[in-house]
Amino acid sequence: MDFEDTREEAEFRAECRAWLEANASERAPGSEVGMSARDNETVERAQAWQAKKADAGWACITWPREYGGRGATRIQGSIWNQEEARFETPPNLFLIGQGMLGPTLMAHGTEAQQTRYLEKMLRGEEIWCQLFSEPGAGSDLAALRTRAEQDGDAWVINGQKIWTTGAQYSRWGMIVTRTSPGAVKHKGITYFIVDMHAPGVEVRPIKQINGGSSFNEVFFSDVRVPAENMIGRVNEGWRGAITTLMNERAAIGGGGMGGGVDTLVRLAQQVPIDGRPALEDAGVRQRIARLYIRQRGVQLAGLRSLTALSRGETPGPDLSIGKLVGAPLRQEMAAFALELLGPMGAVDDDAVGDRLWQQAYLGAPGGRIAGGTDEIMRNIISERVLGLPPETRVDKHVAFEDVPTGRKS
Amino acid sequence: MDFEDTREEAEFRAECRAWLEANASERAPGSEVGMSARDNETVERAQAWQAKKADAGWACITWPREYGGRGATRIQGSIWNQEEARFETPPNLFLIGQGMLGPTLMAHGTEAQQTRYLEKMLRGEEIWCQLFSEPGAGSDLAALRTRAEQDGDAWVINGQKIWTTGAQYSRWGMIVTRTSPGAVKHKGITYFIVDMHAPGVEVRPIKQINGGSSFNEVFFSDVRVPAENMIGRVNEGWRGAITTLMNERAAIGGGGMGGGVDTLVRLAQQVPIDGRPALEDAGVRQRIARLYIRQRGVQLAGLRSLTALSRGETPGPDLSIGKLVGAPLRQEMAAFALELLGPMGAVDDDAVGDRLWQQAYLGAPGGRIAGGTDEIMRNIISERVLGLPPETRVDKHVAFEDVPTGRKS
Amino acid sequence: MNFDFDDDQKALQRAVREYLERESPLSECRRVLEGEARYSETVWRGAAEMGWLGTAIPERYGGAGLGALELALVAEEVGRALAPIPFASSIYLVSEALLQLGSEAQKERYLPQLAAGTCIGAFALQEGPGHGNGQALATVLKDGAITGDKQPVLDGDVAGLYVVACRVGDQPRLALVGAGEGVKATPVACIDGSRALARLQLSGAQAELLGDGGDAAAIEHLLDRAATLMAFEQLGGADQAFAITREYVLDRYVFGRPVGSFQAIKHRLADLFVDISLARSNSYYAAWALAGSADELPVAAAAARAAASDAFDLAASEMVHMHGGIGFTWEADAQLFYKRAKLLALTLGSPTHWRDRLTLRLARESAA
Amino acid sequence: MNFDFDDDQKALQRAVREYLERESPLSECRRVLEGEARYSETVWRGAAEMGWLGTAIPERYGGAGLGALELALVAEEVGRALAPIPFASSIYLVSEALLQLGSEAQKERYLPQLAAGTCIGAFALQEGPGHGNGQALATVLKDGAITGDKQPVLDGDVAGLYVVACRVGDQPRLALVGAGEGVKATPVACIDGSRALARLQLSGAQAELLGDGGDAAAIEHLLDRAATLMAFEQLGGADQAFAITREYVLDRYVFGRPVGSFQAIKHRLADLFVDISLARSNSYYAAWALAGSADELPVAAAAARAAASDAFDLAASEMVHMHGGIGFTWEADAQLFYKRAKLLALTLGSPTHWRDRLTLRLARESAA
Repeated sequence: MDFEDTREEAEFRAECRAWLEANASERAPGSEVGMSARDNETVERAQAWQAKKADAGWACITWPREYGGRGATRIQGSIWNQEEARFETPPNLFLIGQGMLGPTLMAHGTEAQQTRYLEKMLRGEEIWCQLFSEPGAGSDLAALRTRAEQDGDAWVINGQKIWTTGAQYSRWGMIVTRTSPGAVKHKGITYFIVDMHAPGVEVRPIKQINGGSSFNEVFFSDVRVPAENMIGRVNEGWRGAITTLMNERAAIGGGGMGGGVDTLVRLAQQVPIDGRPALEDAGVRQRIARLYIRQRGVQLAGLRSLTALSRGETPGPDLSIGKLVGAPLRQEMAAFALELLGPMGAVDDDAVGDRLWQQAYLGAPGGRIAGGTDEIMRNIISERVLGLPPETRVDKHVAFEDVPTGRKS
Repeated sequence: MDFEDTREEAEFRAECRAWLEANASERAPGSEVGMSARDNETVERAQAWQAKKADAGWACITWPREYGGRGATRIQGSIWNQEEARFETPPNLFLIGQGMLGPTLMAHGTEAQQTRYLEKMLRGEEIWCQLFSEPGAGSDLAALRTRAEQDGDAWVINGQKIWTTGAQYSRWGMIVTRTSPGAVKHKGITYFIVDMHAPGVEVRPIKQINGGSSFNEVFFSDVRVPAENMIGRVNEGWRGAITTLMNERAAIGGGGMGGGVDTLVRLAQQVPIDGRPALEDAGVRQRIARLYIRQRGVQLAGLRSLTALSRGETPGPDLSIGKLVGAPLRQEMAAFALELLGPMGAVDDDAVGDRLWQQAYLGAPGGRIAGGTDEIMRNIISERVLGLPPETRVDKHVAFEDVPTGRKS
Repeated sequence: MNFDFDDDQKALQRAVREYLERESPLSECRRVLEGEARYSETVWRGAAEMGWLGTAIPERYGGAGLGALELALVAEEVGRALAPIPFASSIYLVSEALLQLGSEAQKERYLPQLAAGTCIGAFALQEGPGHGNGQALATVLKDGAITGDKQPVLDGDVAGLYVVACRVGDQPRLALVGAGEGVKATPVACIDGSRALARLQLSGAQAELLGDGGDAAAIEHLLDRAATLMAFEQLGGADQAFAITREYVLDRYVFGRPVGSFQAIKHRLADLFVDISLARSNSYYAAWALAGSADELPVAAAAARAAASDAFDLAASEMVHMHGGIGFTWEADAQLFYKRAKLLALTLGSPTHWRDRLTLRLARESAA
Repeated sequence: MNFDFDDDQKALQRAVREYLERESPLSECRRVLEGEARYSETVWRGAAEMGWLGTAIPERYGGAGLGALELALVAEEVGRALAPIPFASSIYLVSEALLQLGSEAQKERYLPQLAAGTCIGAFALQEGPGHGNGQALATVLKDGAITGDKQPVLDGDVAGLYVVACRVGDQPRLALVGAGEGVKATPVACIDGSRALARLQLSGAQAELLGDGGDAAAIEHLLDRAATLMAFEQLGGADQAFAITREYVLDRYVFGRPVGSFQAIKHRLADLFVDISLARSNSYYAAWALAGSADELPVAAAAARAAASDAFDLAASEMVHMHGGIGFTWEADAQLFYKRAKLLALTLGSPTHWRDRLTLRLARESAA
């Protein structure tokens, strides 16, 4: 057991850092890498940085060499990410494509698709989005209702997707659609690549609790997709979708809004309770310790997965654990910070403070939903990891169109 | 809204107290009324006290006058209980009979049964036990397998009951049996009065975690019960059983092992943390406050039910709430007390201390199971109070003998 | 023993509820949240006209002359509706402060305006981050002039009358300050944009003591009173968040079943229902103590306020979560509860603060 | 970066596990619980013979000369088996104390006996209720004689060698005391009857300082080391309680379905599994720190110990509960875990105590 770099790892880290030092400047403490862009200028900066990395061989380093990567190990990938995070870089708008959709294309795409799309994806020339969730199909993705109907050599898509990150600046999307409503739920789904600039695609931002808009609704009205854009076969799209979701869980994690426990410790040293620093209150210390144990446990669990991955073992349940622990943890940390601030915790004003914890508190509920709700994560852990029986399913052996949907579905 | 006695209530209270003062001595602080007896002498003392109360008209005061009670209101019943608890009295061994089985006989028994049994039950001359749970039928009571088969004018019982309080000194028991295994689960059950002194009845005490034995297993081998002892009709015993269970929830509650939050406050004033009284630790104060809010909330919810009952309203969900909150609360309070004691919390020795919290900790898990598990209480609240859909039932429409039972049922 | 409100009290509550359902639907709360007003003047005016701003103000000062129990029920309805009005500030805090501590002249001058809603009161206690400590207040009253920087002050920029916690010498006191020279109230953005939050800067403003100014114990008693009423406001909010969530999980289907048929959801809703019930029992008791049993109030108010803060906070956060994706959108109403719950929990001291006081008071009783 | 034990370490762990499965089934724990012995001499002797009492004791003192990582894995297996032996006392505490602080002569004299299991060590820190404070110890060492009343002392009545926390003047020190005149160890009944608890009364008994006696910091360091190893023992217990419970809820049917098919049970087991995993990650890190990165140990040990205490406590209490009625009987094995979990959590300081230290240490690092 050793938490330090091996000699090879240290050398690789030095190599990464040397290139970064030559091409970027160090990040100011406390600032974070964004995941979305509000304007075209930011998109362009992000694309320029991605192209620069690609030219030097530092883009998608864990991708196989045949697709333009350097076939780096997971641990090397992680070292690169750690190092890059130490430098000031534009938002990473490519994660969904490079982390989830690219690997899906490698596994299920045709050679023509791989040739056409992967290099531009790697270089950041084309940004991708994932068109999965619908208003009535979130946790229960297979309940999706967006229709694709064949019309000559093309397919025509009608319906609505939601929670689509980056749709407004994406060139391409990967969309799951229903092509056979008379089949059982999981059997009538087909997976396509869709041109986000095609006629009939309309993107509308969704405003969230915290006032921001990281997500979109995307409406499809008679959008034509050529048959060559199908990923895998008709009505067999669920397999490809699962590949994407597996890669999603690997891509999520880390990051997140708000500070860490170290920031809370500093806050508790500054803010008074009854005239003394809050940290002198034993109850405050209990709460900080509980938060630390979970934060640190998740970080360490991530390192354990990495060790397993680096040996070619299947990753353990650590990714689901990280999501299940991390999302409520961020909400709890933010709530605790607001409480430490006292009535001033209610002030969410640029003119008064950095709004760090206020924005974290308002943004936190999204983290407990997006990418799999807390409940879905517990189902996954209890069923796939612990081997407990699955939920009784009433929707498994009936035609999709006969599944009960209630009033609001 | 008034938490004080009305004039009538105050007068009634004075009347209770006058009789008690003339007939018993005040209870030492901290001691509690027992609910079970270890020896015959205790049983006899308990019976003598019950007879004395009956002679003076203070036994089962909320029972209707026709059965020997005084037709007192629920609030008067509660006032009597509060007052009696202030005096030193033998353990109450009659609660199951008088609180649960008596009311069942009043509702479902024949006149002959009522005449034969109720007066002796009220006077404590005959003690009763409830024979419901079985090794494979606890939360799922209707899964019971103890058989009753007709043989001429009698029924013959074979099987095993468990968790039977007071079986060793009970004269009579009320037992639910399966009389039609080919019927669906709830439809083949018959309810009987059984003579605990009959040949073939064998009582074995169950030793619990804390070393005590408040419960028994009871084995029935060809025990003959005359047909006149049937309560209600053949295969329709589930209705009567439900009446008993409804009364169980009303009879349980209050009491319990270990001290209250006031005892914890005193402990925290005495026991040191880093050389200062534990109560000066803000974390300790947080935990005491959380416990207090729940303890007090349950007490007050009990008073709210009483108000509703006293107006003839159906009692609210407060009884289920009391059980769901109270049982884990006692476990948590005991665990917290042990922690305050520090390593000395692990000492469970008469020679060293009163073992109050140690015994409470070891006894607490039983409270979260007996009379309905935490989970059953949450089901009841979510389904019957909140109107959420019931669990999907796989055992509802098949013959009892075809219900899956797994390896260990 | 009678643990319930009487019929007149319930009729009053019904009337308030019906008024607010009609005049203060959630869209009214949203209107303020969207920045179209600092509070709902229509609802405020209506409340004044119906006479429930002055519920607990004696008739001789223009009020309805009812008691604390009636006011608690009105507070519950204000909470249920998430009414975007300065009710807590003007009524539980400033009117109550005048009633408890004000001189006869002060009562005669201000209470009728407060009951009529023509003057809004705000309570200025806090001075920046952390939890207050009366002894160390930086705001000073001397020779009729008050100077200090109070923030945040709920409803501070819509108020015309302030009760300000300050020091005279080294003693904590309460002062009355009206709008005027040396009084500057600046709006600050609030985590719950449907309520007005402000910074109040006092620079030599004209001020007088509230009555004899009170002392630390009197201020604590005032906060206990306000905490009890605030607990009812929170209880109303919790109840409503729960009711909407229950409806939603019954209507919304997932995997071919109502969301509310999943045991994980059922059990959490059961636990939430229990928490709200326990908060309700504790709050009723505190209301009874507020109405007449002063000895019981310190413990009861702390228990009620801590329990109700947690219950509303949990109800609102479960509401957002159980609404799924839609729950964290601006468009859904869940956000209104999530934000209000947090604002109310942070105002007048966090649940942690009140739990601390609760145990200290239990220990004091146990020693007595 | 390599976050795992190596193959030799895993082989050692497997050997220990196989031995304990064979020689220390739960019936052995129950035998001690039923009062037939104070500890299992067979298991103890076997452990000594296999050499793992001396896992971390250098070869020159009769040990195996392995390190802290290996010892941690042995501890995990002792915990998994609920082995009724004085392993923690004799090894994590007394042997470690000798290794860290003992003089060469003391090491040479005692370590071989401890490694061979012919002498059992016990650590006497506590003096009655509450949480210890080194400064205020009442046990005094003066002129080679020690006097004091230590309780509870785990394994105190089966030990032949004590490391005793005491004062010399007003400084906290550690002393070595052997059985002999003025040393009286009385068994006291323990909440976990499968382990020996005692009161140790010292009245002018012969004693010597352990090395130079250490100081408060040295004692704290020793407790950090023992806490890390204890965390592994708890982790083993938690794992086993979880595994048995999982089997049970799969096998036991209710309402025609396995208990483990109900979502309420599934989700709680998922949460428990997560808690155990987080405790495991924190404990592995602490073991690594114990094996060589002393700077990391204070924070890592506190986090590991608090997390592992809570995980075992919760696993054991869920085990009892999820076994239903049978779970709270004497006959069922769940009680063995419920009792052991509580004993271990209370020994060496509660999780609350360790959480407190954890934050204080984080703050110290943050200031540094």
